[in-house]
Amino acid sequence: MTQPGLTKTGMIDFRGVNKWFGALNVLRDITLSVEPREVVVVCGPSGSGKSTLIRCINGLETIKDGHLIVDGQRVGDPATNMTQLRTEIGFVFQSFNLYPHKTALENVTLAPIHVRKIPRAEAEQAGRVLLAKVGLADKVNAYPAQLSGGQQQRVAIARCLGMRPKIMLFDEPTSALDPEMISEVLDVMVAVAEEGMTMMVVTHEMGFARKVAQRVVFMDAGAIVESGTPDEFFSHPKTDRSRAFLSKILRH
Amino acid sequence: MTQPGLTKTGMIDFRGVNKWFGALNVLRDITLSVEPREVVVVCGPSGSGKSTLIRCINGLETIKDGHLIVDGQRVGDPATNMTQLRTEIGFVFQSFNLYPHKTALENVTLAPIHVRKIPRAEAEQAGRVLLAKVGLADKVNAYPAQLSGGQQQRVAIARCLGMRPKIMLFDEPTSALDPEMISEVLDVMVAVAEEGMTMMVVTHEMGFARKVAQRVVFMDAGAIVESGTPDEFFSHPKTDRSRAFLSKILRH
Amino acid sequence: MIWQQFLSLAGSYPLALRGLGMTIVLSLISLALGTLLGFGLGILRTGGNRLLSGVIGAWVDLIRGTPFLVQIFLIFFILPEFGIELDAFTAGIIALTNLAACFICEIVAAGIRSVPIGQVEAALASGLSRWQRMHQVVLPQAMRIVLPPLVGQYVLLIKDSSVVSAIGLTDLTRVGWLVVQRVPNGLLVFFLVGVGYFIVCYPLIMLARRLERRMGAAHGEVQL
Amino acid sequence: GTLDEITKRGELRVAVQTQGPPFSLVGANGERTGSSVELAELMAKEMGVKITFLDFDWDGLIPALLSGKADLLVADMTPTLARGMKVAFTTPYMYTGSTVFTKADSKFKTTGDCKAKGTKIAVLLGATGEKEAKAAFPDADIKSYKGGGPLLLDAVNNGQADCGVNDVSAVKGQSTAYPAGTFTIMPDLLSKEPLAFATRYDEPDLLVWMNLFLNQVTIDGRLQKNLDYWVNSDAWKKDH
Amino acid sequence: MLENFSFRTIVEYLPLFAQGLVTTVWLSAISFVGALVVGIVLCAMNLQRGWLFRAPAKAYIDAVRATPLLAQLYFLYFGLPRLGFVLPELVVGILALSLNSGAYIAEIIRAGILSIPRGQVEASVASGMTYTQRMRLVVLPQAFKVTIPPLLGQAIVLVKDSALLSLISVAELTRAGQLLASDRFMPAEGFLTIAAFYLLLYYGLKALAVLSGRWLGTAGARA
Ligand SMILES: Nc1ncnc2c1ncn2[C@@H]1O[C@H](COP(=O)(O)OP(=O)(O)OP(=O)(O)O)[C@@H](O)[C@H]1O
Ligand SMILES: Nc1ncnc2c1ncn2[C@@H]1O[C@H](COP(=O)(O)OP(=O)(O)OP(=O)(O)O)[C@@H](O)[C@H]1O
Ligand SMILES: [Mg+2]
Ligand SMILES: [Mg+2]
Repeated sequence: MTQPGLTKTGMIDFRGVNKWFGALNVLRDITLSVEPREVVVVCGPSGSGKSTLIRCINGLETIKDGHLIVDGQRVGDPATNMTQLRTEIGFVFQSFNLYPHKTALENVTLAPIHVRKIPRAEAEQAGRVLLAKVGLADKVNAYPAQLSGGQQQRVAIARCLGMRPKIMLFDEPTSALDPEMISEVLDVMVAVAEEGMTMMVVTHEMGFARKVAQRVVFMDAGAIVESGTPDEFFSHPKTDRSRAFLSKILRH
Repeated sequence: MTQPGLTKTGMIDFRGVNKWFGALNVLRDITLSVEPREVVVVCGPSGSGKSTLIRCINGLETIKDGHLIVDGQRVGDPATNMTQLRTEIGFVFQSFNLYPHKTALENVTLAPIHVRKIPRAEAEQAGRVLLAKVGLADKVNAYPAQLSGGQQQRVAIARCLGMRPKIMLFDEPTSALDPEMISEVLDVMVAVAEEGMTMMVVTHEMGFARKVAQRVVFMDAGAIVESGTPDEFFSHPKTDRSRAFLSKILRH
Repeated sequence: MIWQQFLSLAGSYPLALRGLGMTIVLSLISLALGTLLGFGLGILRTGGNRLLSGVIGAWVDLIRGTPFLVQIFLIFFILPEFGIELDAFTAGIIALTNLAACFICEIVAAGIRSVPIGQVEAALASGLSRWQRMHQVVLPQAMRIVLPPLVGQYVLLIKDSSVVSAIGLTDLTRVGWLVVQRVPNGLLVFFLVGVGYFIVCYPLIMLARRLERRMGAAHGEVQL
Repeated sequence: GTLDEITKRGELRVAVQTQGPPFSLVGANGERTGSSVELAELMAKEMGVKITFLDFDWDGLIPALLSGKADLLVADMTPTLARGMKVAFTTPYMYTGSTVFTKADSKFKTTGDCKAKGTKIAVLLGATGEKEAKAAFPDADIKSYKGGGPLLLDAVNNGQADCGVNDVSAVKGQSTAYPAGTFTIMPDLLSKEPLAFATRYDEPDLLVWMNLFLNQVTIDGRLQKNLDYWVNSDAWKKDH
Repeated sequence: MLENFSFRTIVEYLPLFAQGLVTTVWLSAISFVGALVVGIVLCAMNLQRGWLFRAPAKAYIDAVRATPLLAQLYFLYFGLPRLGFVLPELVVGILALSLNSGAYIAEIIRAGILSIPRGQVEASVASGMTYTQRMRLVVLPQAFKVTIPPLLGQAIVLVKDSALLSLISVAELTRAGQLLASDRFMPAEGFLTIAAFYLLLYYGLKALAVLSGRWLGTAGARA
């Protein structure tokens, strides 16, 4: 296994993390450090614990033992203000989870106004700029139901960027999309990565991984089985399990 | 356009079919004939009318004008017994649509027992064989909720085969699946095609199209824009629209 | 004084039991009939026949929109003018069955509408007939949505059955009215009447809760 | 005629309201009894048929009669002229009147006291007491209750009303359920009102017969015996 | 009873019916507002994690649902004076209706809140909102939409239940019909007239439900 050293602290730092759902050990002894400005792609078969892994980072799941340090703060420690820490972390869901009763712009400005306490006018100004950046300048006042899946996901990304987070987490952001909409979302993600955001992305889009990831992490049955640069991983997978997995998803 | 002649009758025969949803002309003057044992792949951007096209074949949608002749019977004609005709046509949905309150075996045997009036024991015997054929011999008594997406879709295919249909229709059968499950479903579909089934498949899985399709039909805005062998279509798309579409879905 | 009233009340237990029995019998019969009828109406309501659905809808509105007491009066006192002579028990059963059917019709219709359209299409595509689709595919799934509110509605209907005392049936509520003439303590008497209903209704409420929880668990409730 | 029907049917159907002692009540053992009830039973006996009681709320009495569910009404009903437009009353068989009662220790000692503005007076909905209270206490706050005389006593006893107005016989009969001395019953009557039975105008034969019956029982003293037992004394208390 | 049906008498009594209708409307309206308050409080208690708040709320809701309104009304009407509270009938009536409907409304609101997809809550958690912000900005506005139809259903029930207040001498709509029935011995006229008025209220509330649905539909999401 090729996790970076345990001594220095990255932006996201798993140290011997375990998590159970009932009797099921969904995260097994995870040790993984993500540097600032690094883009890490997580892949692996369904049920291997990818979502659980990144959901732990902003405390959507709680961990049983081990340490998880994010931006210098220990997740789950009573002394850590999780609400505060979460404002530094953007999370993009597979199912978008836009607020259906708010327009695109309102979705983007809601948290900045109420959490960051930015004046409304300023937040809206910034929100318009962000929506323009993800290519939705003309959809500012549309409700989620009036947008295609790809457009919704781009609003969701803008919503996260609106908080000016230090970290962005993506949980299969394109797997609920029609094929032709996938690229419009990936383009936005590439742009975000190129601006130097620290990112962890659960995805099977290998084109994206090749293009922007510094590292690919392969999980199976709750454990990190392999990790390396995209080239290493795709061309020379080291374990049988990763080979089998790659053969399945690359074949068609 | 390269539709086969209008005079001879194929297994599925669209002749100048139009369909409206309100003011929206979702099928425009469709003329298309599918021969027995032919496998036709339908692709095109979202909203182009692909689903509507194949849903017309078994009367899930009704057509406004033009003729649609399936297995020698005119769809929508009062003289045609649609319930009877539907038993000759299997339909596989993107969202599986298994009956959640029935086991895999019960899903497969329901229609044979109640529609074909096959004795239960015989139907169950046949059902087991079918489930084994799609690789689910050990999931006979599992409920849909206990199966992965790929397993559910394979049960759905077995459910159609149980009726011994002459035609199988597939509406994006793999687009709701995790990437590693796609191939297990495609494998089953390939096997069905190789046994000589007449098939129309809406899909963006170009590997599948290349492997078994005799023809690829490209739709846009309700019309058939292009149609040809997979090699012709993928290597030398003739229209701008098909080129733009292919560039989007093949890029990542 | 209270103690003496209490003793006097305790002495009336045969009457109270008779009242409770009447409430239970009335409810049982009319809920059973109402459920059957309600399911039938609910299926027709969603059956695609616009006219039939409209007529059923209008009837349900009429019944839901008017006081039950008036409905009972009409059935018991006005129907005889059209040559339909009913005894109080039958009239009560008919009125309550009709009321139950109307409420249950709406619950069943909502349940049927909640079954994903894809299920119906799958059944249609495999050539199942109308009745087979309903019987094999739609209703079993609708039941999950229907059951909790159905049981909840039963509780409401059992309580509504007290209105039939207006046409002279000695149910639990009426026993309260009779007894309070002799033991003039409204608080005590109607508290005990309340206890009587509680004994009948509470198990049903528990059942509704359990059904709801089972559904909720299956659907993954949101955690706040 | 109706009488022939009753004979043929072998059953007299009588609508009653269980409004409390002494006229109509359900005894400790669940048996239906009271002054009016016994008179009705006597009627059936004289007709030579059996009796069926139909028990309704006040709301149900008139519809029961008008719809033919019952042959006659036996309730302590005052034959007002307005009501007489709809149903046929017999000649009155007794006279009573509305009286005022209060809680023994209250500041309302006389009927006059109750005339004060804002006095809360409990009456029975639709009963003649309601009309009379409105006339006698124009400044008072009249509250109409449903469900029978005993609830008026309960309301006054609980303090929801300062005084009650109801038929004097009813008040006397019903107050015995409380310890002696709970209520002050004013000696003066607000009015003198007759009580009568009712039937339909399309049953003239029955009406004539009922009047004849009342005549007979007055003459042979059976009516007086009934009233002495139920209305003019507490004698019934030890039996029921 | 119908062949002599007297519209004239109904017209004569119309002012009384009108008064009764007005009373029914405003006392139902006040009771409904009260019931909303009771329901929100109960629901908030019921959604707490600790049993300290949950248990009493659950017990209350069950007790109310399992017993008839009549018993509850008398419990208050005859019971409160024993504790030294002699309240006017109207107040007792409104209190009883509020406390009764509140229990049902608590369940309606809870169902509405629980119907909000989990992802909505997670999205708001992930963007750093506090519990109250989540509730106020994300959950309640969406739950509100879901609860409107059942709340109006409960309003209809409440309007019809308010007829029971005639028992404790509140002069509402049903009472007007009873008066006509007992003064003039015209029950058919009395009861059919109140039925017509209740039906009017019912259709009014139903129209409101349709309108509010349309209004919410355009103002909010159609998802
Ligand atoms: N709330 C939960 N309760 C119990 N088990 C859970 C829960 N959430 C996830 N699991 C289980 O934990 C394991 C890991 O789940 P997780 O969602 O992290 O997998 P994944 O790798 O993201 O899979 P997918 O590709 O399907 O999203 C699975 O076996 C799953 O069934
Ligand atoms: N029931 C309906 N009522 C109104 N419009 C409809 C209906 N069903 C489909 N449409 C519209 O008809 C057009 C064609 O829809 P269809 O589902 O056939 O497209 P598709 O090519 O299958 O798209 P996708 O790839 O998204 O499944 C779309 O514009 C769609 O919005
Ligand atoms: Mg996942
Ligand atoms: Mg489609």
